[in-house]
Order: sequence, then C-alpha cells, then structure tokens
Amino acid sequence: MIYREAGQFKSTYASDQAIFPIPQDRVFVLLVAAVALLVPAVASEYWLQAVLIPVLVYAMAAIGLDLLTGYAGQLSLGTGGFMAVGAYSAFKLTTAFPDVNIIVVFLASGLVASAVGIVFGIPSLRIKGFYLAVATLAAQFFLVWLFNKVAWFVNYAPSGTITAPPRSVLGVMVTGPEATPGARYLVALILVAVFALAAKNLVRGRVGRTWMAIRDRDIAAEIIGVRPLSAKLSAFAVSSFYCGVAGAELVFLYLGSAETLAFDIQLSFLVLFMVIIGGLGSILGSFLGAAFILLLPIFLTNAPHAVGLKLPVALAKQLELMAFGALIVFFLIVEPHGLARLWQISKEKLRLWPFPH
Amino acid sequence: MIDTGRPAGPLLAVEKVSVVFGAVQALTDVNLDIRRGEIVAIIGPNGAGKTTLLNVISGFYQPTSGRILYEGQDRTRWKPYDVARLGIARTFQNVALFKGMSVLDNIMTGRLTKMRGNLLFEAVYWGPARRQELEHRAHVERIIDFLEIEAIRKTPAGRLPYGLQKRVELARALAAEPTLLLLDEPMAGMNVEEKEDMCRFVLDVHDEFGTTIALIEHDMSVVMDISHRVVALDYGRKIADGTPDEVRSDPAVLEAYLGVGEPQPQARRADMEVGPSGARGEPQPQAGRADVEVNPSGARGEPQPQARRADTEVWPSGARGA
Amino acid sequence: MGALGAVLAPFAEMAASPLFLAEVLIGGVAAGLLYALVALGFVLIFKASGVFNFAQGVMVLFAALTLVGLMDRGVPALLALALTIAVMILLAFAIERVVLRPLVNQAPIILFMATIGLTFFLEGFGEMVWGANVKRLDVGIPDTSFKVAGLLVNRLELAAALTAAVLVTVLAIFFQKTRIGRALRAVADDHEAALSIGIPLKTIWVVVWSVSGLVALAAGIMWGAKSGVQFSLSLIALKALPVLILGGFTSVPGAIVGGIMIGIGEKVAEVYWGPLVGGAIENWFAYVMALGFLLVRPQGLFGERIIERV
Amino acid sequence: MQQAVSGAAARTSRGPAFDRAAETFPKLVQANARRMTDKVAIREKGYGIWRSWTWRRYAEEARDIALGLAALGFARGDKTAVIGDNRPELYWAMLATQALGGIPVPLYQDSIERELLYIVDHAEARFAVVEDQEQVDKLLRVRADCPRLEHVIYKDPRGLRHYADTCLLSLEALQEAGRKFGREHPGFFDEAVAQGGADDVAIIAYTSGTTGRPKGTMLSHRNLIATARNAVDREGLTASDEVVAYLPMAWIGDHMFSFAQSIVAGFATNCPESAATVLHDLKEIGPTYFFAPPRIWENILTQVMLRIDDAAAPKRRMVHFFLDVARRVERRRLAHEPVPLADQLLYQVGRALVYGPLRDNLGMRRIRLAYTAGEAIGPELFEFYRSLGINVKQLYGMTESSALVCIQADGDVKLDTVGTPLPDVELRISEEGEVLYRSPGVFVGYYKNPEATRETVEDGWVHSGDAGVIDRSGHLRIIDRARDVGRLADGTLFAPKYLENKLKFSPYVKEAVCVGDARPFVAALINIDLASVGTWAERKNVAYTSFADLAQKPEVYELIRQEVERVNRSLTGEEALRGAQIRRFLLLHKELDADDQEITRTRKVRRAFVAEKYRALIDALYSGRASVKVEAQVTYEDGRTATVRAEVQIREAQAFAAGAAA
Repeated sequence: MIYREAGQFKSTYASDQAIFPIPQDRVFVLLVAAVALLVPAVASEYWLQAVLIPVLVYAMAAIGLDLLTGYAGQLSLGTGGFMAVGAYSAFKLTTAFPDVNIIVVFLASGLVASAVGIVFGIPSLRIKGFYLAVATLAAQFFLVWLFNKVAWFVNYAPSGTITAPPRSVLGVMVTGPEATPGARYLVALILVAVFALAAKNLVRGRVGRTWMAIRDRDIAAEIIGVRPLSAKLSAFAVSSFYCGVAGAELVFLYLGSAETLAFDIQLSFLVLFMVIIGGLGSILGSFLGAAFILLLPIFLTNAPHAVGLKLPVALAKQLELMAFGALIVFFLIVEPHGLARLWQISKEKLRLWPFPH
Repeated sequence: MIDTGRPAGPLLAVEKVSVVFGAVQALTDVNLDIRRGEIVAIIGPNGAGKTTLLNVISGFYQPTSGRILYEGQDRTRWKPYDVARLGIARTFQNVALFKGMSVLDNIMTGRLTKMRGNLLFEAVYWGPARRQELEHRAHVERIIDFLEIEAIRKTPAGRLPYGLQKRVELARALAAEPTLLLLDEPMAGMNVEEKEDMCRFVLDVHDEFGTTIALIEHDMSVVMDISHRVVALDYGRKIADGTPDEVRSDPAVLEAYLGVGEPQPQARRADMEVGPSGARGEPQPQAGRADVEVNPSGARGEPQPQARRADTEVWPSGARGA
Repeated sequence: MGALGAVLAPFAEMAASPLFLAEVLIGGVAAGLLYALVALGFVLIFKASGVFNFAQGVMVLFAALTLVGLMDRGVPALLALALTIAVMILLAFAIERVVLRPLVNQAPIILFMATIGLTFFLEGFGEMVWGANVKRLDVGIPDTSFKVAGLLVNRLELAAALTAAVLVTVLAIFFQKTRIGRALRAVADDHEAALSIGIPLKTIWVVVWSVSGLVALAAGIMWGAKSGVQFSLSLIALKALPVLILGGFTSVPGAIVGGIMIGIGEKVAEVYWGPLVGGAIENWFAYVMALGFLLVRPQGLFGERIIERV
Repeated sequence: MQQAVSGAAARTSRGPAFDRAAETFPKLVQANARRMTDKVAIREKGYGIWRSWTWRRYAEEARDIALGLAALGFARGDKTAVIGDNRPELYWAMLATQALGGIPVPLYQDSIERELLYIVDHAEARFAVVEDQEQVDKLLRVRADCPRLEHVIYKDPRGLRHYADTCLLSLEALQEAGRKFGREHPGFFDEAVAQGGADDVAIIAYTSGTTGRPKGTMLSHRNLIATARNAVDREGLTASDEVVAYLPMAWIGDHMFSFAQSIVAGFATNCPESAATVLHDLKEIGPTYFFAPPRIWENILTQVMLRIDDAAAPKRRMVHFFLDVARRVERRRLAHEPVPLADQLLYQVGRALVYGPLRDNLGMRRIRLAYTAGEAIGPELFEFYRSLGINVKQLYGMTESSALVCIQADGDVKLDTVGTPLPDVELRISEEGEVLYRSPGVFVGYYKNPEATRETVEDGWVHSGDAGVIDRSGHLRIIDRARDVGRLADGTLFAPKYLENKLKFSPYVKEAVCVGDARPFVAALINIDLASVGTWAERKNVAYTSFADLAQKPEVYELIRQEVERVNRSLTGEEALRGAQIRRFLLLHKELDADDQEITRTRKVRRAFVAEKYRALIDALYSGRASVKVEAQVTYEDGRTATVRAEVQIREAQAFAAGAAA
C-alpha cells in the first residue's frame, strides 16, 4: 500500500542485488537508524539498561547462532559456551593489555571464540541434526566447567567472577561502573549494526550460498563442489565469532560482572529461542526474536500489576514460567517460521495491496 | 562431433568398476568409455545400477574395485567436490535443488567452483568479492536466458512446478561450465511438451558449449533421438554398448526389458518402448525373479537407506527470505 | 613426564585395588541403567514421532513431584502410584492434543523448540502445584550398603538397577511382541507404512508419550529416592543425551548399552581422573566420551553402515 | 447529427525546421542523435537488467546494420522482412532498411509457415532480419517457394551454430561487415540517407484481414511522420515519456507508438525480456504512455477481479466498495455533472487505499496517456480504468490511416465515442452510414493490388468499412463493421459487435458471437473463459473434466444466463437498440482458436467463418430445440486430431422492457 514500485527498474546487477533494492525500504531503514541513534537522548535509564542494551547484545548472539543454524543448518546448543569464551577472553585480554582499545579487545575475543568454535565444530563433519546438537552440548558444558574450575581465567579472583574494568572509547567511558547506559547502548548499537550488515553481506554472497547449499541438500552441495569441511567449519568460525563478541558485550556492556552461571545451558536455549521465534535464516529475525524473548518476561512480570493483581512472589514466578512456555508453544503453532516471516508476509501484503497474493 | 584439439582417448574411462553394498552387488566389472563431445545414453531396467554408475563417476560412491580415469588420470578415490572441480557436473533423478534459495541463487551456487573465497572481503561486500558476485551474476544470466527461465529467476526454487525445477537443476549444472555433464533421468515425470523442451535444451547445450553428455533415460524415443551411443546395464553389468540402432535390436537388451524367453516378473517396469508396440510381448503371469518381487520399491542393487542415524533433518525446508 | 604420569597413575591405582574398581564399576552400571531409562524415554518418542523431546527431563521431575506430593498429602503409596500413572497418561493426551497435533508436519527443530516450551510450562506448573522445596521420597528401601563377596553394594542402587532392568525387558517385549509395539517400530521407519497397519498416528503418539511418561515416573522414583525430589531432577535429561549419541536416537538396545557404557565411563573418570582437574567433570565427560567414540565408530553402537542415496 | 467534421490544421511551430518534402525516419534519427545525443532512445530487459541505448547509439547500431546490408548488395527498393518479438535490433533493422531506400515488412512472429510464405513471397523480400532459431527454421522451410529471399539475418545465434545454409548470417557478423564496409566506403551511408524522400514508402504493413488474403498497406514516410507529429502535438507527448513495446511489431499500432512517435518525439521505447514477463516488466518500467487493445484491458481486469476475489472478505468488500465509489464518481465526471462532496471525500480515501496501490501494482501509476482501440471497448471496462485515475482514451484508426484518425482529447472523453479527428484529418459519413476520412496519413496504396486500392480510396477519401455517426460535439461514434450491422426481421437495428462487447465485459465470457440479421430475434454463441469459469466452478464445487464438459454444466448455463440478462437489461436504456435483446444463447463446446481460423491472430472474431462453421448451432438456436448435437474436430498439441461429439444445450434469456434497468 505504501510501496510505489512502478517505474523502479534496475539497470545494473549491483543495484539489483542491493540489500534493500526498493527505495522505500532504504528510507525506512535510514529512519530506523536515526531513531536508534537518538534513543539515548530520550530513553530512561531503566529502558536502556533493562531492555535496549540486552536486546542489542542478544541480537548479536542470535545473528551468530542464526548464521550457523538458520543458514548453514548446523543445530547448535553450545551458544552459551562460545559466548563464555568471548567474555573470558575479553576479560583476560583487557586486563593483560589495558591500553588496547576495548573494541579491539572485543574483536580479538571474537577471534578466540572463533578458534574454539572451529574445534567444537569438527564433529559436524561426521554427524548431523540432533546428534550434532547434542554434541555441541559438550562445548557448552566443557567450556563452562573450564572457566569455573581454572582460576587463571578470572585472574584468581576469590569470588570467581569477572568484572568489566573501566575502559573508554574516544574519551568516553563505555565499560565499567562509570559508563553511562547511553554510552554502552551506543557501542552495542554500532557494533551490532556493523556486524548485522556484515552478516547480511556474507549470507547474500558466495559463502552464504555455500552454507545454504549444505543446509538444504548437503549431498547435492558436495557434488556441486562445496567442501563440507570448509563450509561447515567456516560457519562455526563466523558464528562463534559473533557469539564471542556478544559474550564479551554481555559482561562489559550489559551485566558489568558475571560468573560462569551467566553462560549456562539456559543461555544457549534463550538464544536458540530468539533465532527460532525470530525466524531461522533471517538477520532481521534475530533482532525481532531477541526483542520478543526479552520483552516477553518483562511483560509477563508486569502484566499482573497492570491489572491490579497482587500475587505472591513465588507464584508469580511460576505463573510467569508457565506463561512463557505456553506462549512459546502457541507462537510456534501460529507462526513456525517466526517473526521474520510475519514481517515478510506483511511486507509482501503491502507491496501487493490490494491483492492478497 | 566437437574437435577440441585435446589429446585422443576417452574423456572418462570407467575400468572394471564394481560396487558392493554389504551383500548387494550393485555394479559388476563395468567398463565404460565416454568420448569427448558425444552424448551417451545409459539405459536399463529399474535397479540396473544406472544411478550407481553416475554416483561412482561423480565420486559419491567409491568403487569396491576398478579404476576411473579422467583425461587419462586416475581419479578413482576422489571426493565429489574435487570431481566437481575437474569439470564434471550433474543433475539428480529426484530433483535436488536448494529449496530455500531463489532460482538465481541456486544457479549461482553452481558457479562455486569458479569462485574464490575471502570472508573478510565478502563481509564488507567490497573489492574482489563484490566484483566476482557481479561477474558471476552476468554469467548466470546467460544461462537463465539460454534455458528460458527469465520469468522465475527470483522465485524460491521450492515453489516451482516439477518440470521447471528440472530445468533449474540443469541450469545449476551448466553454471559450472562442465566438460562432462551427467543427467540422471532429465525427463522423468515430464509431460510431452516439457520433454520436447528438455530434449532441445540438451541438444542445444551440446551444440553450443560442446559439452560431453551422459544421461540416464527411460523414454526410448528420446534416447534414440538425441544420443550418439547407448549403453545398457542390467543387474549391474553392462550388457550392450553401441549405436542406438544396434542396442535397440540387441537380444540381451530385449531380454532385459521384456524377459523374452524367460518368465517376466510383473513387478518389473517395462517402461522402455522398443520398436513397434506389438513387440512388447504378452503379459507373463508367472512369478519371475524372486529378488524383484520381494522388493516392491523396485530398487535392486541399491539398498534403501537404512534408518540413518546421522541424518535427522532439523530445519524447515520452506523458503526463507532474509 | 610428570603430566603424563599423573594421567596414567589411576591405572596403577585400579590395578592396585581391584575390589574398589569393581565397586566403582557396579556404581557405574547402576547409574548407567538410570541413564538408559531416561534415554529410553527419548528413544521411544523420537522413534515414533521424530520429536526430540527435551521435556523428558522435566517429565521425570513432574512425575516424581506428583507422586511425592500425593503421598505427602496422605494418599497411600499404591494409590498415589496409580494416580500418578493416570496423571502421566493424561499429560500424554494433553500434549498430543495441544502441542503435537497443531505442529504436525512442522520441521523437527520447531517441535524440539516446542518441547523446550513445554519444559518451561511443566516446571512452572509442577512447582506451582507441589511446591518448590526438596522432598524426600521413601520407597521403603534403605539407602544403605551390604557386602557381597567383599564388595560394598548399595541396596537402593541395586533395587534401582533391577527395576531398570525389568522395565527395559518389558519394553523390549512390548516392541517385539505386541501389535502396537510393532506399529511403533514401523512408524519410525516409514509413517505411511505405519498408517497402513491401521493404527492412527494420533493413537501412536498418545501411547508413546504415555509410555515415556511411565518410564519417566520410574526414573523419577529411583532418582528421587536416592537424592530427593527437586528441581535438579530435570537436569538428568542432559545426562541421558550423550547416551543418545552413542546408542542412536532410534535404537532401544543402543539406549541400554549406551547408558551402561556412559554410566561406567563417567564413574571411572570421575573417581580416578576427576581429582586431577578439580572434579565435577561428570557434566561434560559423557559428551566427550560419546564424541570420542563416534570418531572411532561413526555409525555409533548399533547403527548400520550408512549408504546415502542421491 | 453531423455528416462531416475536420481536425484543426496542424501547427507547424514545433521542432527545428526541416525540409518536409525530404523528411524520412533515418533523417529524423540522425537529427535526434545530434539534438538528444545522450537521451535514452530504447531499452531492453536482457539478462535480468535493463540495458539502454541513447539516440546516438540507436543511430549507430542502425547505421552498422544498414552498411552490412549494403555490403550484401542491398539495393534501393529492396524489402526486408522483419520477424520477431519487440527487440531493439529489429527496430534498427527497419530503420536501416529505410536508410538504404528499402522497405521493411514486419511480420507477426507467431505466423505459421503458410502465412509467412504468402507475405514473404508477395512482398518479394530479398532480406529477412529475424530474432531467433524459431523464425529461421520457418523461413528455411518456406524458402524454396520464395525464390527472391536471399539473406536471412538472425539476432540470436542460439542453436544455429551448425546450420550450414549459406543464406544465414548473424546480426553481429552483419554489423561487423557493415563497419568494415563503412570504413571502405566513407560517406556512403550519409549519402544513402540523403537520397531518401518523404514520399518513399516507409513500410509495407500486411493487414491480417478478417476476410481473404492479407493486403500489403504501403505507408510513406510522410504518412507516418505527419500522423505521428500531429498526434504528438495534440496529445502533448514529450521526449521524457516512456512506452512499453509489447504488441506485435507487424501491427501498425506498435509501429506508430514504438517507432514513429518515439522517433518524432524522442521518447524511450522499452522492450520486455520475454513474452512471459511482459506484465512484470511493465511494472518495472511504469510507462507514462501506454496502449492496449480492449482484449488486454479486459484480461488485466479479469486478473484483477480474480485476485481480489481471493482476498479475505472484509478486504474484498472494502475494495469493491471503493471501486463502486470510483465508478460512481467517474460516471458523473464523464457526464460533466458535479460530484457530491461525500463521494469526493470517499474517492480521496479510495485513492490512498485502493486506486493508487492498484495502479502501482499494474504498472500503471505513471501513465499520463493510455489508449484503447482496435475494437470497441465495453463501457464498464472503460469506466473501470478511468475511475482508477488512469487517463484511458479511445482512439480510432486503421493501418490505411497510419494507425490514427480520431482520438478523444484530454478532458473530452465519452464512453461511446472514439473522439474527434486529429489535426489535418477530415471525416464524413457516407449515405450508407460508412465512415470516410481523408488525411496526410492516408496510405499510398496496397502493394501489388491496385484494384483493392481503388475499391478503398475514392478521391482521396478512404472507405473505412465501419458504420458510424458523428455526434453533436463532433465525436465519431462507431457502431459496428459496416457490413455486419443488420436489421432483425421486424426491422429493428441490430449491431452484433455492440452486444458482443457488452457480453465480453463479464469475466466469464471470453468470446461471443451474436446473430440476428433478418432473423426474428437475436441469439448468441458464447465462449466461456476457462480460467475464470473454472475457478468459479472450483469454488462452487462443480467438478468438470474438460472445457467441453464445463461449458455444458447446468450451473454454468445459469451463471451465463445472468450475464446475458444483465446485458439485456442494460440495453433498455438505448432507444435504437432496445429491440435487439438476446433471446436465446448457447455455450460453445470448444474455444474459438486462431489455429482453426475462427479468430484472427489479433483475436478478432471472423464472423462469417464462424457463422458458416457453426451453421448447425445457429439453426438450432432458431429452431426452438433445447439442445443440439455437434461433432468437432479437435487438434491436440502434438498435431493429432480427434473427433469429439457433444450435445450443446440451448437456453432462453429474459428480455426487458424500457425502464426495467436496475
């Protein structure tokens, strides 16, 4: 309905293959970007800290998992482990080299996670599907156990926690207790925007097609010339990089400090939920999924208050858990292809309006 | 025939290849030369080992014994992805498109062996990575034009009707600019018009690119029309090899298809029409070869996949735009 | 040399004290049988419906909670057991109706996620109805040991092992001999073939989920008797997962043998090598063990050679 | 009623001064290449993207082709057959031929060999420039019977690699030879172009002809340029307009819009990627200038309605509501009546919700100017598009008049007229009621057929063969083909095409043939639309096996009966035609098909042929019988034929008295 596409013709392959080939979409994206940049000026500290920052951080992790599971078809339950690698690497690196820019530290932590991801991706050459999913649990449990057991990772802190030291970018404090939520938000925003773009570039190009080929028809892919080794391991590497950066961000930009419990299996499931609810194989879906999964509990917690219901804390907690589970099932039934599909359908509807298809 | 000025000798030589799956002898001492520039048809009843032969050639199965030479080089143990880089492309009996991708992306995937990877450049979509995307798109568009699938280039492959899927699969194989093209029943399940189109495309490919083609086909009229040479398999053995006319009248072939001189199992599909329809023989009610009867799916020699433990598909097959 | 020595030292230890080793092994087998029981629950459901039921663990917890809850409220043990069985069957019906049927023909990963959703729901529901605190489950068998031929054997573990063994046998017979059992096997290989037997898929699903519920109940009783009925029970599902890699998602014997192997391996590693790395390795050791095994034998325990078709 | 009317004298102020007597298309293109060097002249979608050629490139490409033809020995007066889909290269080939003083003869690309043979032979074409293997194959098969055909030049080499025939040459090779020839003969081309004069024949357009053999209409450069220029001036076309070339190149309309007017005004012509992608490409280009015969407008409307009917009920109702509003508003506008404020407001809402998006989806958002012609358009159909805000206008013309005679001026649009004469056009109605015209666009004559020329042109006045009237405001109104207009036995005026067009506005009616001349009442043979009736049947759970089966379902008869009665009811408001309502009808058991010569390739019903072929059915319609048995020869796609026997039902339809209109 909003779209006006008559007369939009492409005369180069570059414009035909653009991420947003329709001008209206480009305008929309620019508007969203502008709004996102202006948010810290208006949003309350609570919103930044409790909603926006985690959404951005988790979106980063979700993109990582989506590249692996949604695009390359390798189901992983080890996200929490890979995120832990990123977080602990960042902690070790920045405490060892305090002068190195924290952004560089984040990226380096991503690379460490990437290497670990390759190692734990090796079983994918032998096994597929749920077998692989279970195998990735090995990464989850082993890595968390490792960080828990080896005191070196926490610089022998007796509490066993890692704490984000104060670091600044361009003179603005972005981590540590003095960093404002606004500053942390902007760092997370820029990081996730840049990496979402990179992810989009990857999936629309050669490597993305390699991954999807393996996902859709691994045998045909191999006969076409896809090397399963490089296709799968590159997916694990790239995915783990994103998860690693997300893990570092989780501690440095969101939580401030964390122990291994923050990276347990629940985190893996949470991110997987985001990817599924958001829509497998969609970068946009990762954002939508992260927002949905994070906002749902907030909504459930506040819903009884909103209608004036006073519940005992324990009961509220249990009801929340039940509602969360039930809503997940409900959502999967209603739209198994996720929010991205809903978005896509609405967009198609708008483009084709008033035709239904 | 196309004279490529290459050394003499067959493009591909299959020498005494046997394939054994457990207790099943799928191929037995099969010899096959595929000469440069020819169109070879491989025929045979269901389960004769035709697809197994293609699978061996494309490196998907390893022969139990025997050798495979490509341009005179032994490549018996090569992996499929390395075979692809040699210039051998193929299509599949049951279309094996990437259903989650658009037609364009499917065909682009076919050009993987011609592309170079650099994750960093690809992530920023810049420099050589961007250039290569655009160049290969231009090439792919030529194939789209060649196979007349302009109208569906952005359609998700999974949403296409079967006949078009087969055409897209051919396009994907062509994208690799193969020297040798293997087609596994390219016309199966098509209506008359689609078959005619496909025949024309196969011949055009041969004419236009000088591609050597080996195809499995059941429709004898097609085989007679387009192939220079016909190879017949039965029970994993080669039973005939010659011009279409020679093979058509070969007694062993007639017997394999029609069971002439021997009771014919009904389970066996006599879907090859040989000569005038009167030559088809009377229906034979007696029970025939037991091994065919007990296996209703008709696949003899190639065992059905076992309940495969490592093959649990987990992701939706639907199209996912991003 | 020192590190290698440390790694090899436990072998000397084993040789030095065979009796202790035997005790460890028996403990391993006992734990392994319990793993096998949980793994069986997975296998049943996966075999019949292709669903990777992550809620198996929470079903163990839920079954045990229900039983204990009923007994705490003064319901006689046998009646409580019968009621719990009824609850588990009811649960199977509810799951089929509310979760599985609307999701039929969806991708396995979607069903998998739905069972995780189910996990959240049952956890909340169980705690809401029966409370969140640890409960003792008294099955009348003391958690004490006796000596047989110099070996220290725990009565409770022995009982659990026996029960598990009996259950496994019963299930094996159920699969081999009964019509529905055969249908279940058929459905795993080919849905249409199963339909031609004349048993509706719906019924098959209810049956397997009920049976899995009962298996979960058995596991819950034994585990609960040993360490109390509490939230952590739901985590034993995670312990059963490596068993599945080892034994296969669809193999009943695989689940049993795999379970025992994992049980023994884990116990031995924990006892002999655990102290070297600071302990608590049982969380991940089973996985690493299963993966290592796969590298040697890619087709798993009872898998046949995989021939893929194009 | 008036008997004669003339268009204004053409203004001559526009454009640079040319020597009108020496004006030819090649010279105009040279001028364009100088004046609008980098303005896009033509686009083609190929390999997934739109490629464009500026006027300079346009001129150069045509020049290379011309020089290549010259290298092959092209002589002044030689003819070039041009066959293929709308492709820039084929337009250039026409221009190139003209540049050398030759005459292009465009042919329908779907012509069968017999048709091709007749025209190529009759036109004495020495050269043929064709698109691809398909056309080459056809030409090679008829070549033995066309001794004059010497060279066949093809654009697309695909599949032709191994053709050994020496007459074959690729266009690329031709252009290469042309460039070489040009280097060797500098000045040759300019000289050849300079020799051309305005009165040289610019094209021989063969009319498909509803009767008899095709006739080759010779049009001079002056004919086409004068007509194009007059229309461009009056309609305000500029170089920034965009047109989509999708109708057959052999049809004079496409030649006028995509070639003549494009060159005269300088606007860009856009060639779709393939026949299958026309609608999609139309949307991408979003033309500002568009032409479609009623059939295509009708097909698009049918598609629109079917797609909207698939929408959920609330949306469907909403769309229909606003379409009704639009129709109401448009009717008032056409009648120059004030529109009530409420409707004006609703129309604005509808524009945002329905009309705008709909136009955009159809690729018609940017249309400033759209025409319909070829045959009369159903008033409902016409209203529909106009009500969406698309400036559709009717025009009248024919090959003999260089495509154009009358056009409805902007703001002066009526449902039932074809507008006022273009500048320099004189129009009058003969005693017999036939439309006659005289204009600078009037053709030179029929090629090698002076007799037919004499029959058609009298003192410069062309007999159009159409029956019409000129109304008080000077608009021409066409009633029917002059020879088809008849009277019922009781003397009531009967205009079959008028009725048929009303019937065909129904999405369920694909074709209709009405009979009634010298009969007691009007009867109709109706050809249902398989797609829409099929969809309707599926919705109603009516099972059917074939077209013939579907057509004979009682439910379908009932459906069509309502449509027939709708037409009857609408006739009650027309004083002259009220008496000619349809009393009996039947549904044909097979589709009217160009291969069976029942309709022309431009999809006009061959009335006489149909009347003869279905004589038994027509007799039955007047015999009072309730059904009639037929045998039909059916040709399958693979060429096999079979005889199908069917029993065709006949139904009555109710007629209405004056004032019964709903």
